[in-house]
Amino acid sequence: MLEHGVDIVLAGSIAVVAWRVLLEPQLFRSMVLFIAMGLMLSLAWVRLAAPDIALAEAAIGAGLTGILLIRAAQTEAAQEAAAAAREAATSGWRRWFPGAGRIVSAAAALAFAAVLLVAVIDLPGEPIGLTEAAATEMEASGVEHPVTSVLLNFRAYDTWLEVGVLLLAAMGVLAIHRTYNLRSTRSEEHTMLVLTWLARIILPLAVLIAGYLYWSGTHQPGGAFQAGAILAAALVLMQLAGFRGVSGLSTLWLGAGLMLSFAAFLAVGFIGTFEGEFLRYRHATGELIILALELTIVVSTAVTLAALFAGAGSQSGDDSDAVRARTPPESL
Amino acid sequence: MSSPFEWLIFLPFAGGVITFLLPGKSRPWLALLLTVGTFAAAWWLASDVWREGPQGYALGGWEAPLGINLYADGLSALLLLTTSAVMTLASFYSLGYFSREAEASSWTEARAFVPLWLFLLGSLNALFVSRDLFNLYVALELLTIAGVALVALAGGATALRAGMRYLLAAFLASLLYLMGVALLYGEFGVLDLALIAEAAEGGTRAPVIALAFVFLGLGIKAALFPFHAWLPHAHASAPAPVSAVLSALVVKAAFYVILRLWVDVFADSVTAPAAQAAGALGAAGILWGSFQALREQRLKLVVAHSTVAQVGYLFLLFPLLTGVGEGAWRFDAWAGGVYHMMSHAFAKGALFLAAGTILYAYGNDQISAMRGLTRTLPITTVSFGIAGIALVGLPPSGSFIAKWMLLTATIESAQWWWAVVIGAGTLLSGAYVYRLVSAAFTPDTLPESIRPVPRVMEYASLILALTSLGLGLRAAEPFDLLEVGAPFSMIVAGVGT
Amino acid sequence: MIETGGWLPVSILATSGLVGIVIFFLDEPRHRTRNFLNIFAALAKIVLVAIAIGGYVEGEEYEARFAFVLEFDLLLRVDAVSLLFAGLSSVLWLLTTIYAIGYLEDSPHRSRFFGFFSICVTATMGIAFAGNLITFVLFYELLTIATYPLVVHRGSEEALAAGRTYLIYTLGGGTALLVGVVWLHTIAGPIEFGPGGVLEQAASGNSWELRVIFAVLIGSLGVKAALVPLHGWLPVAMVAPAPVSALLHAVAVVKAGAFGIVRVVHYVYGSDFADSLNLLLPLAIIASITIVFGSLRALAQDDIKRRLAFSTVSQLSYITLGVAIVGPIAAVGALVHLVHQGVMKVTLFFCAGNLAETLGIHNVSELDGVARRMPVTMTAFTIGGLGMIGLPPIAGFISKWHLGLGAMEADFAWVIVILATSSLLNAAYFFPPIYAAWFKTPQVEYPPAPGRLETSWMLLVPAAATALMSFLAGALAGVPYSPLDIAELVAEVVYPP
Amino acid sequence: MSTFELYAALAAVLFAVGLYGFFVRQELVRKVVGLNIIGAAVFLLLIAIAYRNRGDFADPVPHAMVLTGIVVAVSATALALALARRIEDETGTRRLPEDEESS
Repeated sequence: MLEHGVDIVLAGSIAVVAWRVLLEPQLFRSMVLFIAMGLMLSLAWVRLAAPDIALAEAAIGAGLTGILLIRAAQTEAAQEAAAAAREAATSGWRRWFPGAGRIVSAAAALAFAAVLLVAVIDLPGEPIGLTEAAATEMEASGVEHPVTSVLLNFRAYDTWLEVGVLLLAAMGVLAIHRTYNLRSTRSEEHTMLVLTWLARIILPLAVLIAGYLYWSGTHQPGGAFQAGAILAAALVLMQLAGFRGVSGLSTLWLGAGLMLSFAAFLAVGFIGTFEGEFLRYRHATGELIILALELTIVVSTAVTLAALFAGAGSQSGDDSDAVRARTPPESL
Repeated sequence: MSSPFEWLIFLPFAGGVITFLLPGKSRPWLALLLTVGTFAAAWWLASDVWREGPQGYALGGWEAPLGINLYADGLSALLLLTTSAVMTLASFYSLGYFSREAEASSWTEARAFVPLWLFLLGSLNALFVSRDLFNLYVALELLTIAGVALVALAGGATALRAGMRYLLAAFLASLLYLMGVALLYGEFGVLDLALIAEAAEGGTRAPVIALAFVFLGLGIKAALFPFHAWLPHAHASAPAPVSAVLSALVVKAAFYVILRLWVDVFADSVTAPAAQAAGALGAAGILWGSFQALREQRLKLVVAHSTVAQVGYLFLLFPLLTGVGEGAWRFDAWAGGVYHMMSHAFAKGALFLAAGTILYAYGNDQISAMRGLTRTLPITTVSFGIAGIALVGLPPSGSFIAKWMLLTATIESAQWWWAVVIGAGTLLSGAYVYRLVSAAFTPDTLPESIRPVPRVMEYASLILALTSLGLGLRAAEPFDLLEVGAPFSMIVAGVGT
Repeated sequence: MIETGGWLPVSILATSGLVGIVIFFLDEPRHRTRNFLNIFAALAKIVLVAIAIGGYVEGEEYEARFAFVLEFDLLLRVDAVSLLFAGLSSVLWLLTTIYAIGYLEDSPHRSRFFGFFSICVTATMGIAFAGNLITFVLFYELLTIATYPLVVHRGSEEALAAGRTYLIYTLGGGTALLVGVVWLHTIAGPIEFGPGGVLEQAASGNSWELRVIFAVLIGSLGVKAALVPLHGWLPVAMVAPAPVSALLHAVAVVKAGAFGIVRVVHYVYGSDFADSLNLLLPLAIIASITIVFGSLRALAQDDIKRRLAFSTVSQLSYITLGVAIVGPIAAVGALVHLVHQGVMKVTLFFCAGNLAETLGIHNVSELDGVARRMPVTMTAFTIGGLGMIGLPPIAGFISKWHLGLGAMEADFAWVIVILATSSLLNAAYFFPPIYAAWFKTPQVEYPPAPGRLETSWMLLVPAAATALMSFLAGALAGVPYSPLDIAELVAEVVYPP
Repeated sequence: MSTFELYAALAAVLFAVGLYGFFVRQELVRKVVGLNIIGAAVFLLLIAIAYRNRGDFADPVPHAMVLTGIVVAVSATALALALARRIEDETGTRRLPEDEESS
């Protein structure tokens, strides 16, 4: 029963923190709370026998997303007041019914929650899923960790497309900034000595941890995305400490880093078609191929996430004004 | 690589990788080549479907439920053909549209455009052949991110804001969809559509609620009224070929998933009131979109609002499919709805490309600035006119046949109110198309300077428009193809269990 | 597919259709090529129609059938009534083309004009040879679309307004027609035209539904046939150039409506069956009201073309009236008037155009003494006008005579009153201009003729030719292959003795 | 109440919180945070379902789905923030004007 109590406390705190994230008037603090929520969720994942997710959440969900948000929040503070003033003077029906928007939104959100609760209660309580199927086939997948076998063999196609999403986001960020590399992104001016020092220590450590996570992914919790995220965090830290990081990469190298994993899946898929189906790799070569693919995922994820971080916080590219002048004028 | 499925996925994605990494002016030509190749692959798949019935493919050799399976019936084949045809012509168009920008070391739209473009094609292909709930989610997500990036490519505050709205709406929609998928997995324990179709019988509340989440998410992505607010500016402020493809294909992709789930998988779970509700939202979309199109002053916004209206027609399909009380589903409604999707894809593609040409030449796209168009850009005017005909649903366009089928279904299932909606929609679309055409016929206070338009742009939109017309002249084969795999059972011999 | 004999209707359509498309892409200054193509195609069409008439009388069958969609075919078939209409249109197309070449000399956009003109004629031929309802609808709508650019050809505010009115009416009518046709199909399946009607066997059970459908069909066809109160677009559309008026009033548009009514009553419902549903008397009454109303309005117009336009409203309903009266003689009257009205009205519009183009005369009040300056034109005008009144031996007399006889035969004595009233009114609005032109003294000095002829030969010859035809069609009505002869052939088929 | 039900219920609550935040907050960054909370809710439900299905190990398929979902979410978040950043560069604010919505 005590075990259950832990869960109740954890769930309650997560709900409360989530609510605080919303309520917190100051954006920066709200983001810190968001990270805290992510870490608590990691605990929940552990409680729910999902250590892989816990690692991923800590590294990506709470870690990198949090850093992204905090960085976005830094520049917000000054504008907050002005924007709030504008919001107060909203136009249209909102002026006549100042609280209406909130009430309607709250009602909608509660309705959704109620409906979801009904659905959840209605769900069968007994196991219905693919646990058995995965257990039976795992041997043929080439790895001994079920999540990895799903991610990189049974449903490798999804993972490939997921890598594609990450890649597209990076391409999108580059397109938004009208640049092909991140060299023009703003370098950090207020670097603290302690940060530089920290970066020097953390980078090798991160490489070590990432390497361990990567290697262990075939037979125990851990894996390529988590490893990549750890590396990315280190790269971001370097960036914050004033090192060039991914911003130092040339167009070609950055592109190669972003594309590596996606292209590797493509190549493996292509080779697979000679044996049978796209992305077919079974038994004998399975583990080797999975390890190779995971290595590319580590590299690409690290580069991409770091690039996304640099892009999301950066000023636009140098030549953006010149480009804008050449685009057709708009009439709005 | 002995299966068309492989080529459909491989070609565009490989092209995306190559064009992103390699420098050089050949990039747009490579994109064109690959879209043509994709069309060939789609043709291959369609002919397989035509001859042998629905096709299946187990990725990595893993059968469902553990693996991800692909599936193509007549519906998928037709949409794949439409997709690659529209994208091929839009690629032609983009050769001219982006040609002015010197390919130097500085950033150019053209260079960023091509890889994103091919990724978009790949994700559309992936989506239309998917038979897996979660794989559909990933494909939809690829599609969204590529779409947003392409919208933002245009630069400028309007496009960026439009891209932002698009992203926020689509992000929320994806999460709603995923929530539905989670509930469905909780209920059925599988992700493969065919297996879910076997298991689904209606009954408990959880699948119904799950479906509500799924359809809500997809409805947002398909710009179903009242979730359409993100669409007009996103589609109007993107670069022309992007606008064309977003309106012609990307919105349809979300609708396709709804259709697939509604008809193929959960036919027993969806109820008549739900169908009527979907139809009502569609009808509201038709009216609202048309009225907005009548009010807008900018050409591309008119065309974009018209997409909201035309999407509405698609949702009329659901009440018509089964009729009020009867259980048997109606092929005419089904075929009419799908044919409308196709015809509209070509027509709307043509319209957006033509609008892009006008914007390119005149420097703005105010309707009032379109005067004298018949003289300055005669071919574009013709494409405009033909695409307009298809949009209104006049013969001999494909939309006419679609409307014919939908009307037949309306009357035979005794749901006259939908006939009223279709009629009103026709007249309203006639009205906003008229606005544009009459502006083009107004003579000749020409602007001082008109930027010369590459011929390839004009002809690309013309061919698209003519295709929408050609669909109206011969519908027998597409309809035969549509019958393959319908009425619906997604279970293919040899694939799935 | 196409039988050996099926090529004939297809090539009759193709002569104008292909030429139309080619003309679109001709550069504006290539007048000779364009004129040659136009006239060559028109001559070819006349020859082909003549072959068809000859063959049909000999008992040949010409039928082209294409699979269209599902159980529907596109069907082109030669029968007696289609030959009547096609013969009229092809001959008038030639003359109108010659006239238009003269009339539009030195005006811009001639490629566009003649392109759409040819498409219009193609659509008209399609309407004539349509062998089933869906084919009919297809070409009927195509006609609407192709006429619009001609109506707004001048691009003036007035022309655009007229175009808008035209579209509102015809698109509304087209939508209603579509609904009616689809509805009918849901009851009776695909409907091929058959003399004497096909519905009695196919769908006699649902008499109320059939009545409503009849009302919808006649109401929508009545837009183009200018039945009161749906005639509003016709007088407005007279702002178009004279050749377009000729096209609207004589060659194509209004005829398409009237022809459609003939098809629906005689070839779909069958007049006996329609009568048994009590549908014909209301139709006769509406036609009668239109006849009188049109004439009354015509009286009040000073603008010549407006007067002619209201005259068309009135005269067209003779056709409808003849259709609504059961019996072979009235049918002959209706069908022969389809031709006669066309020939006479086109004469009048040619003359009005000549007056406007040569002397700038637009109003009846300016006609004083104009016959001295333009004797040939006014002779033609006089023949046309007298024919409209119904004076023997001009064509109009033949029509009215048969209508009167038919009414007597069917015990519709009140129709005689209508005919008499109408003839008086016709006289009242045609005599004053004729009188003024011949017998009054000119108010102003007319500019002298440019050459030996009173105006360009291209304007004069068509007017003279059609006037002559109006005369001959009446005087030689008994000759084989005359319009009367063919109309009697039709009546024999429709009312088998 | 089983552990599965507890966390599934928490998912419902988080979903509502995130949705409310998405609706009422006008700053783009906060809207994105709202979406991320909704995402967490979805992931929670999936993991809870995986937990319900556990045999020798928890159901790996939802785990893989959540991993994918997390990566997708961070991608979309980064793209949104980059867009927000550029919108700020162009217009000086990180909010979207309301009047465009209706048109």
